[in-house]
Amino acid sequence: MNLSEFGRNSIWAAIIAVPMMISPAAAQQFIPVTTYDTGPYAVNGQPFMDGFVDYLKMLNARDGGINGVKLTWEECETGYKPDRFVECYERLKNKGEAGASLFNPLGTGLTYAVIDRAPQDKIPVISLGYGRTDASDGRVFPYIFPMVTNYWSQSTAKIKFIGQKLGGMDKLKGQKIANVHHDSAYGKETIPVLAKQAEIYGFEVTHFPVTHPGLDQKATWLQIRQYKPDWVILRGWGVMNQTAIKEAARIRFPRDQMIGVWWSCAEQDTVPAGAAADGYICAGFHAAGQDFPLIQDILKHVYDKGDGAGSKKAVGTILWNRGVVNAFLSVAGIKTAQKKFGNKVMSGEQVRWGLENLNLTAADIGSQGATGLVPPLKLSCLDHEGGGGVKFQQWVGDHWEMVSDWIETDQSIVRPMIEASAAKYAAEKGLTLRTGMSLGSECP
Amino acid sequence: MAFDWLFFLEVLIAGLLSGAMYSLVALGFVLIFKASGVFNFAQGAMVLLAALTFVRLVEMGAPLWLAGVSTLMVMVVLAMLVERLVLRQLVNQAPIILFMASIGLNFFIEGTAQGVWDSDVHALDLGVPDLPIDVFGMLISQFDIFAAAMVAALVVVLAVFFQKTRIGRALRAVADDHQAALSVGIPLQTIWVVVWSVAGVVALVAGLVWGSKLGVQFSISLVALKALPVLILGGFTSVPGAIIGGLIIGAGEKLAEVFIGPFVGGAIESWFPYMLAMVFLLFRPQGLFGEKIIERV
Amino acid sequence: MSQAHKKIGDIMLKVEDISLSFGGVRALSGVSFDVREHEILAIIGPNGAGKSSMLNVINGVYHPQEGAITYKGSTRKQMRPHQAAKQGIARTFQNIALFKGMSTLDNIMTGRLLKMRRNFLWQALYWGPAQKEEIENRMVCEKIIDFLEIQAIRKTPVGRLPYGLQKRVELGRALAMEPDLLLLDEPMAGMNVEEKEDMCRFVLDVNDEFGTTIALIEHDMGVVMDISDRVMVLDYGRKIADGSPDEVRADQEVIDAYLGVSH
Amino acid sequence: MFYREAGQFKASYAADQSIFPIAQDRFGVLVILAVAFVFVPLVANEYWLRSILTPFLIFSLAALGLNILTGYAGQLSLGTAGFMAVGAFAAYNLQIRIPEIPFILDFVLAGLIAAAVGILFGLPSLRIKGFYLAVATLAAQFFLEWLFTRVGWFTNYSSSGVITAPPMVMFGFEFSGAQSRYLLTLSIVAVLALAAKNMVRSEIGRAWMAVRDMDVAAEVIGIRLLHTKLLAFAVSSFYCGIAGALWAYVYLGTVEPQAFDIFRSFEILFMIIIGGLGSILGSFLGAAFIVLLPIVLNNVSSIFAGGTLSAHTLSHLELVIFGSLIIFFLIVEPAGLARLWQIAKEKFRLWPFPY
Repeated sequence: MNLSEFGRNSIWAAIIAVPMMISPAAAQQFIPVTTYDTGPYAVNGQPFMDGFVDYLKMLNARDGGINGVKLTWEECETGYKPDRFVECYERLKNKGEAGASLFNPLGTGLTYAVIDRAPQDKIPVISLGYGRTDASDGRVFPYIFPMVTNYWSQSTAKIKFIGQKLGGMDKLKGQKIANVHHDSAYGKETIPVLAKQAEIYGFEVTHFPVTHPGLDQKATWLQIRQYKPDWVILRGWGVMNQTAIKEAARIRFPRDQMIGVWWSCAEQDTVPAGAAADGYICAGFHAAGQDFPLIQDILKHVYDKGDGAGSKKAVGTILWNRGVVNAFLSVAGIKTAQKKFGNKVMSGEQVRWGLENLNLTAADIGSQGATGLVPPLKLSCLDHEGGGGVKFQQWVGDHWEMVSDWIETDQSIVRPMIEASAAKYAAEKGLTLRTGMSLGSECP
Repeated sequence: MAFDWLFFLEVLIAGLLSGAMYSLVALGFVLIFKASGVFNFAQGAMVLLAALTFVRLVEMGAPLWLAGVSTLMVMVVLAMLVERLVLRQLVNQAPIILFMASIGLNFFIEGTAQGVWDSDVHALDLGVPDLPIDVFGMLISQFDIFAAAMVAALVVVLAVFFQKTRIGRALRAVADDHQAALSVGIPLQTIWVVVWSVAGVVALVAGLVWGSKLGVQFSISLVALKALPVLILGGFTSVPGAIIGGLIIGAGEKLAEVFIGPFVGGAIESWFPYMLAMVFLLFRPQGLFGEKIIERV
Repeated sequence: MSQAHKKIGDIMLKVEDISLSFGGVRALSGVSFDVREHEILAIIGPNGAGKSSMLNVINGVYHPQEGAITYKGSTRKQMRPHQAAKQGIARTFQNIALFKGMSTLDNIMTGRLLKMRRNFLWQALYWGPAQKEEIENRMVCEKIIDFLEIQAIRKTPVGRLPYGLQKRVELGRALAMEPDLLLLDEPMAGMNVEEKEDMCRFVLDVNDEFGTTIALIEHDMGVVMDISDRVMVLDYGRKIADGSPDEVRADQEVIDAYLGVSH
Repeated sequence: MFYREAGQFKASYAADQSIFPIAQDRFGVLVILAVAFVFVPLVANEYWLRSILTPFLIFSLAALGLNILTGYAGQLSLGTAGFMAVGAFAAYNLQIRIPEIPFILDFVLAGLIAAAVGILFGLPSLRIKGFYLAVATLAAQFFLEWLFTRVGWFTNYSSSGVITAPPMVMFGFEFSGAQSRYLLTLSIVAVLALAAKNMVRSEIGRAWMAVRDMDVAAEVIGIRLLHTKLLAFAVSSFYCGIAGALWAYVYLGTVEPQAFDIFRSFEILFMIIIGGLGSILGSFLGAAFIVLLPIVLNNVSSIFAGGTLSAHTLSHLELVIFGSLIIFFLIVEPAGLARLWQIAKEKFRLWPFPY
């Protein structure tokens, strides 16, 4: 810190004394936790954040952090609003010894809001199963990581799953699919890939937008009743999901032909729908339940000591588990970085290197007691997604049952679309691509 | 293809039933606006508070009637607090100031309700299955019919209350003229407490109906938005206006979405009610049932 | 007391056969009269006779169903308020219609609105011609403020002023328009004797110094008989008399109307 | 004893009509401007510039726009965010379709387009009044949000409907740092605030207030009601449009139509009520209250209560405190924060000898 820097900080500390004064003690890896406890999506935000924090707590309690570096974090309320998230981002990005390790916005609109900022600040942003799909192209978006599987990949897995149920991809021809989606950046994200797949497989797709928050969807479902689709894809968020499931029951649309995406696939969506949710199928990129050594460790080291972030009831539910998976992958990125840069506190730039070179094998996952919970992943500078698969699960009265194995995504469809879309973005923004990379090579 | 009249009828019925549920929320606004001149932004939060209190008590093992009575007591206490801490302090202020105060109240209730209980989603089962019945090939939801019946019952109870009880008559007098109400011999403060309590009852009914439809969670406070075009169309001061307005808006938006929506990309339900209300207002600027404004100079 | 030194001119405003009704209720039926340049015309009549409605018709607030209005040589079926204002008709209201949120000075300045030519872009700059124009008009308003003796309340929000002063400010606003025809709706209602005397003086001075034609509604017969050149009487929306104060005073129908003889 | 106007005599109407007739006020405003333009960029860190001051200024601008329409001209509007969206999407489309236009001119054009849309939705104001007029602006709000979501052309067929602002370059200089963006926003807001102040103290401002206070009387003194109301809609939407463009370009960099939803409109309405209807200063104070207070509460609570209460409880407690403060300030001074400031000044004028 040079003199003028010191001057600046001390003046501001004197004037406002609020955000500048407290900084975590040394040798701690700082992980910002942005979340939403208020507003219409708090229902989903809370268990996710609890799972995330519980995993970090467990690592500190069980292992004393990662490779001797303690983990520290601070929560910041975004209310699922991009502008509040930006404020949180700016507030937390310089905290800790080496600044924020990475951000997990937990919202597609929120992720979009920091796409410009992250490369400037050199802080990676993980958007786990959400966010901007074409950010999987690491040449254009060096700091954004839509990890495990992005929306487009998910969509290819979903169509494959429908094909499986029909008994072959050729049977898709002539099928009618209704895509009921949240009318937002998140909801609209899959429209192009569905169009592409419809072209390839010869099915028909019609889109039914539902305006936020989606409290009353009668008109939409009456149209669906008239349209008589063979399948309904539900792409909702929050209260829209259970309303849709109930409306489906009202028009007697079979719930087992209704395939939800993984943000329409939590207990929060099925329990309030009651009996209407029986048989409802939806996607996931990780498993539900507590039967994993990793989660047992969290129960043992965190909840049994009365230190759980939320209620014990949530442990093992979909969204809580997703929080754990998110934290697991974040930490995996930091660990990978430590292998190259040494066992100390990593900066955002180093974490990015770690994420780009993340190679999570089945053996690695097994050694951490997460087999079946987290899919194997391998990222590269070119591919920020990692090639995770998708599993489908069905709601049977009071719990989920797996109804498929990991289904591979179809990158032959997705990847060219991603590159085209990323190139268009780069042109609009006047960006130059990172060059000299090919899949699997050492990152620059 | 010939126009499918049966389907049209099905959409119309569905719309009217939705409209009845919008009316339910609008009713709470109208009561409070009539009696205390407040455009109550916090009505949605009151719905949330009532439903959340009820469902949590039930989850704790209270029988339905006990949960209902306890929730009513909470709403009465809220009404007393509002009168004491807000209305009494802001007496004779401009409507927009009272509106703003109700916004403060909104945040206060939202925070308190979710802080005391939680912000998770809770299933609420009133024992009425949400399954369709088949009428000439049209599917009509049992639950919606039940909800519409609740609205009708509530309106009857309110009508009796306003016509037959002394306090009810005083309430009507207040709506016309504050001074005249005083001559009935009931202090204005009491009237405010009563009317906010009655609005609390309406909020509870709305909370139960919407809560069992959507699950009790923060989002049910957003049903207040659905009441907005209803209020504008029906007039802020008219109970019949809230009912008829709700039915028109409900039917109008569903018919528009189903029969016009597909030609322009869908999701026109969001703005169509306002356009509809605006067209009505261009012909009747005081709302359907509002009193005609005569400008005297 | 007629003012011998004053020269009453030609007909300035001619109202012919005006009928006005609100949803079946007849407010005016077949009223015709005229106003001559420089005169003071008083309109009297019992409550509900249609006096205010008549003024509202003249400056376009109400639109009559029948009849014609000829003002400064051009004949119309009805006036529009801003047209009337543009052609020099100003007025005050029975229930004071000041702009409550603004100061006395600003209220009077609004009367200068039609005299200001700069568009809002100049005003946004508040520089050059726009500023010059503001100051010129301010000077006119200051003269009116001096004339009405309300210097001390120049910057007071009018909502806080007592009734009598508000009436005076309202007159000031009308005067700021430099009208040719000034319509005053009960300018002295609710005033004490002293205030009434002041107001009479202002009305006469305006008429005298600027030659402004004035049509006024007043209930105080003493005042009416004192200051007006001519009196018109309305009853139940009909004109029942029109003439010099002395003639009207002697008119049997007028006496009946005021004494409430049944028709 | 320092804030006295005694002895300051105005020798001309020009001096009396100047924007700040009291010398101390003139001095105070100059100091504030100097601090805002020179001192703040020098000492503020990036967090303050980028995520506190810049959005605060943008919100102030939008509040200023709404205050012209609602506070001065008396026309209630719940469509502010819709008009902001028009500005944001217009600026974006102008820039990607006609890249030759310098971006600052894009902002002005975007404001003009928003003004045109404002005029369109202002038309019903001739017939519909008071709370009921909200219907026209609500229709605008929901319709515009829908339009930008549904019609791909507006987002250059972006699959998600999110637009991303191209870089802002002028004379070879790119506005990318926190300081340059803050200064850009500050300059625009300062110029437009001055223009707003000038308008409201001129003939047009008096015409607006006349329409607000009593439209019949306004008509009688020659104000054309529709023309005046529509001008208020236009000017207001112009301000909101520029605020929207700044929001998209300078603050977030990317924006989706849902960023301009009905709750944003409400938020801006809250600002002008709590700040003071019909007050330029109030627009700034209100924006500070509504935007900054939740952030301050969030900051404070995470420091002082972080260990004792769960994060979930804290978030709700913040809402409770925020709501209570709104009610508290309304009870203390219903006419808004600007009025509170005025009262404080009057007290200060007499200080230290109040009698």
